[in-house]
Amino acid sequence: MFELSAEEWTAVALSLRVAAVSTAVALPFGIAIAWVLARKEFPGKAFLNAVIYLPLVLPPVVTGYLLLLAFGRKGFFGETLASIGVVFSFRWTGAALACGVMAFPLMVGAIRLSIEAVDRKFEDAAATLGANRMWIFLTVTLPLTLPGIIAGAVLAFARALGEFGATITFVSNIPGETQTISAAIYTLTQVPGGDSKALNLVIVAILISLVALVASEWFGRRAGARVHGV
Amino acid sequence: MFELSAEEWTAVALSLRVAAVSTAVALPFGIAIAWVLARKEFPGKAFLNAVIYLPLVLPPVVTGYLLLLAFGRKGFFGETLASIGVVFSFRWTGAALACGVMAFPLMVGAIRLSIEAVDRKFEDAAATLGANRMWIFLTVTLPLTLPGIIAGAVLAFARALGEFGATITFVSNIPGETQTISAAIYTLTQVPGGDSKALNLVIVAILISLVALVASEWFGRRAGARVHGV
Amino acid sequence: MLSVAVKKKLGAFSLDAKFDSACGVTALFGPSGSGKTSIIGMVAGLMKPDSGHIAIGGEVLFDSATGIDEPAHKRRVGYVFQDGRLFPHLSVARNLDYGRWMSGANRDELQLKQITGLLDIAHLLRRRPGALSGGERQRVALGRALLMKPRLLLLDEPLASLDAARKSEILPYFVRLRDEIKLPMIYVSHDASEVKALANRIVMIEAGRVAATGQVDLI
Amino acid sequence: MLSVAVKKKLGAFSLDAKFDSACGVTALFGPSGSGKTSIIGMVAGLMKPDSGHIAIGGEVLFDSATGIDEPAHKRRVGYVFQDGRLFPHLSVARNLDYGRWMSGANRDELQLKQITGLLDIAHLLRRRPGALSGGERQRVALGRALLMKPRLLLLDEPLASLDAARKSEILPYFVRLRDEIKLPMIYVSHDASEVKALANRIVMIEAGRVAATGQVDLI
Amino acid sequence: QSLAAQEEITVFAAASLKNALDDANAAFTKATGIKVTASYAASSALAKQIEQSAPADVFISADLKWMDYLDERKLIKPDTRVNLLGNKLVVIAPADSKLPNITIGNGFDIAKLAGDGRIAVADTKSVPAGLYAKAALEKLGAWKAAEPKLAQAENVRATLAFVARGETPIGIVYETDAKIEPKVKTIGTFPDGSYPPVTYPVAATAESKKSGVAQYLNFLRTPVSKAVFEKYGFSYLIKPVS
Ligand SMILES: Nc1ncnc2c1ncn2[C@@H]1O[C@H](COP(=O)(O)OP(=O)(O)OP(=O)(O)O)[C@@H](O)[C@H]1O
Ligand SMILES: Nc1ncnc2c1ncn2[C@@H]1O[C@H](COP(=O)(O)OP(=O)(O)OP(=O)(O)O)[C@@H](O)[C@H]1O
Ligand SMILES: [Mg+2]
Ligand SMILES: [Mg+2]
Repeated sequence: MFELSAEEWTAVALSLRVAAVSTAVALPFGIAIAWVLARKEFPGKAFLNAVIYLPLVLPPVVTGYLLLLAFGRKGFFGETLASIGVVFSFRWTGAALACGVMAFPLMVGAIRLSIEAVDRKFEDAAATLGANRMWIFLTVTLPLTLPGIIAGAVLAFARALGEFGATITFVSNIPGETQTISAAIYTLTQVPGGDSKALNLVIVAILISLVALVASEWFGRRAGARVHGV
Repeated sequence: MFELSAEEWTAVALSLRVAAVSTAVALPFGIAIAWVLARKEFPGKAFLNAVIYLPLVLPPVVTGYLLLLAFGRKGFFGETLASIGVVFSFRWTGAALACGVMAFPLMVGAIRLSIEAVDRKFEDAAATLGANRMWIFLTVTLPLTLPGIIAGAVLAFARALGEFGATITFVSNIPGETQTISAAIYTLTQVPGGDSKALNLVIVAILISLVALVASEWFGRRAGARVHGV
Repeated sequence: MLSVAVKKKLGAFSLDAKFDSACGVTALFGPSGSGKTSIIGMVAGLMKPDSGHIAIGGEVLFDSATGIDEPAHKRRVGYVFQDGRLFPHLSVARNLDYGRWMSGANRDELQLKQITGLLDIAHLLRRRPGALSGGERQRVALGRALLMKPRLLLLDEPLASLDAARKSEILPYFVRLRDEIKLPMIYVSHDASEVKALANRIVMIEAGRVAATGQVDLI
Repeated sequence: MLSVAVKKKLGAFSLDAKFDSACGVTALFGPSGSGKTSIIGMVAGLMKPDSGHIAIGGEVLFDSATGIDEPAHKRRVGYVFQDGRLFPHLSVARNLDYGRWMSGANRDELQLKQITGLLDIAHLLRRRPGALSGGERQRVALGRALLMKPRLLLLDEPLASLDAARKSEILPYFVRLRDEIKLPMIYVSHDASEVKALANRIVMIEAGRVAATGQVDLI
Repeated sequence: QSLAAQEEITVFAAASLKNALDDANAAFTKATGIKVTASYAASSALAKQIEQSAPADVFISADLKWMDYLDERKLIKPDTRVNLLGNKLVVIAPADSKLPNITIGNGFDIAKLAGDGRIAVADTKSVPAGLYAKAALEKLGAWKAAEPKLAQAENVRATLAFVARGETPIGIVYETDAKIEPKVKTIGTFPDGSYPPVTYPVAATAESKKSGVAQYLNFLRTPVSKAVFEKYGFSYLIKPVS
């Protein structure tokens, strides 16, 4: 029979919040970077690209440690941000940051793909109709990129649910603050006989992702149809 | 100064092999699944989708454990496959399997996006010119999907380089057999004073991904141009 | 002998057209939005009628009653689309050769020379379609359809964006196809003079219905 | 007063055209592939000449010597593309309204009624462009350009795929625009009769060069 | 010997043993010519892999329970099992910390010591170091106050990192890790008996048939290995036999 402890429920709730927030916050940056990578040529583009892919290439633990170095209390960014009241260490915000960073390459990859698929001739048409670059982007490029944005968001959301290596290394595993589903599951798998309990949480994680996927399919289909003009 | 032990070089070589093989082997499946998801409606589509996303949603350790249960020597598939001479457990092939599974959702996501961007009217034109469904796919859909295939392959390759949670849980961390760069890095971070050595490996990983990215950029640009007819 | 009888609902638009004609060129003539492209699409097998019957020279391509529905790639009808539809990833040469490639027949250099000459596209062979001019694109599309050696040719405003000079070169070629090879065609055009020059039979389409059928003098 | 002098290399094709005309309708007349669309593209600001000078009514839009290059969105030229280019993600209504939206002006219901009536597209307003017929697409594109209240209208074969009846409704409207609002236009067409009916001045383009300029009697 | 020379044995060992065991293995290979391959990972993963008949000859766990887990399932040779190594729990602070050295005893108020900061500690549910720390704090009656202030990490190294980076004012780790990290200092040691002795048990796996294994296990009990392990700060729990 299926049952979750209070602590596990908090982990579930936290995971949802972390995944949602990290995806939402990362999205604008993801779109901006994807646009730059898709449309601009500049020295150091390969480097920027590599930096974005880093969290994918390195073991999560390392990413987490690097985040600790950069955004920890004593970290370079950490200190500056703390001075303006933005604190990550041992806060759920830190978990969101970690998830966002880990998911970023997936998001950018998908969105970039869609931007590159956009036919420039529509942007030209918009220009002749008096739209400046910013409006062209908002009224033409962005809507035509929607399928990629949705796909990128789903990938990021799912990744955020599964992320734990970087999170636990960066902001530990504090129940109610930074302990996500994945961290909870991991912990359970580390004790003999914890597997059955872990299974419950695994099921919850699957259900959440199922909902997210069904929703994205629905939006994705509509966005795709619009792109093809029907 | 920069130096790697013989064992670390083996890890690097192994990682390259594992990443390359897992990506190459996963690609055809990825394309097939992406096509089905992009073009077909059928009961249980949401379910298939969820299964594919699972490795993204679950902590790698869990995926690795499930692989161990399924493809281990005593695992259901493991035994059947072993009987036809395909052995995964504690072989580099197992590492490749783990990486492939972990990277699969990224690959499918990217390719599906490109397939959905293909304008069906070209496929119609091909049909009137005598191409059956298979030829349409090979001569029209596939080439027009190339940008997504390239992007998907890069994401998968990078992910394979960084994968370790599932791998180490599934096929352990045996030098020369299953110890990839990431596993080696992880191990080094687990002991006092290992960090500097770990850094060397991190640099190697970054260099490898840099090469992969530059190559993909090049191919990607050409593929993208073709899609737009120039 | 070509016979078409199709019913189809497209959103608010409903198509219900029935006509047949002895071989030769059948012109579909009618205002914009009357259903010409839709009809052609059904003959090509790209659009499935809700019900109806389509046959060329005795062979049934579609019949809702008996459930026959020959797939598009088996119909061997050459289709010149109103919007070109050249394969963007293939060179002009490969576009032209595509039908031949799919049929597995071997190259007919002679015909290729002749057609590329007629359409004046020989100098474009190595180009990709992307940067072709409107008329160039249309001429390549025309060449692609002619080179597949179709048994029926569907022409949807094939000369719309060509200059008079070129029209006057290409039209006679259509006439030759009609008379010498006896290649049946369905020809959509808004240009009365073209239609007069080419059509044996004229089918007037209006709002999805056949308003009238008859000889050239109909217009 | 419109003056154009542009040089541009496009692959193997080289364009070098110079002409100017008092206000009214300037027709670009010439064979397919001669460079008409390219010229228009440069006037619209979508293609940058390698060198040259473009000005309307005294205002310089482009001048390589002084480095002036007014961006396309500031030129307020209405462009009817040879290939429609309706925004696929927007309804026909939003397509028509796009120029007005960008200019921030407020709706001119009257003009909208008039234009949609003239082009007979009122019944399409709620549709998306995807499934429009060729001619419908072209008419909506035309409406979109007219509704942006341009100071110069670039028409690239705007009536190519329209039936005679519609042409005969729309042409007079162009004449009115020319004579009443004094809206200058550059008009590309292969149809001599259209050009005769509309153009004050004719510019013959051949292989990227201006072969001749003159009055209507030129053709 | 010559036969053994071809032989190669595989050791599955807890990740925290890596550098000590690498040295010991090197010494063993030098002495006997038998090559040793070591796979380092979390004890839990290794145990589950052995359960799935991984090609391991020797298992060295970071705690007793995963060894027991295999024992119960008859996956190790009970007669070969020994509790080889031990370790001490210490309280650490950043090297530049103002905190005074302390003597830990009953009523030890670690929560107060942490001030408004947190207490870095390995996961108290799953990681051995964390389990021991929890036991100790409970014994000393400090657990209730400490629990809400804990920052639990995936492993001891991550715990150490929290303190070294000044994320937390104090942390609880093994002496072995505290010794080598220059960015932290030990400010107190938990008294023996305040927690069950930290033990790294060793055993040959049930499926292992290699003759070299016996040699290897014996070697681990020699003064040579004792020296190696003590060099890295482990306490050696058995009397070496030469
Ligand atoms: N999917 C659809 N939904 C709604 N209406 C549609 C759909 N497809 C086509 N139509 C309508 O059907 C009518 C016929 O379209 P069709 O393309 O056959 O016209 P046509 O005769 O080729 O016109 P033209 O000469 O302009 O090309 C048009 O009014 C079009 O808007
Ligand atoms: N990027 C390019 N590379 C090479 N050639 C090009 C490029 N762009 C245009 N051209 C060539 O320039 C010529 C002029 O093109 P343009 O579209 O201006 O012709 P046009 O006068 O509009 O012809 P049409 O009446 O067929 O539309 C064409 O031959 C075209 O192939
Ligand atoms: Mg049509
Ligand atoms: Mg043109």
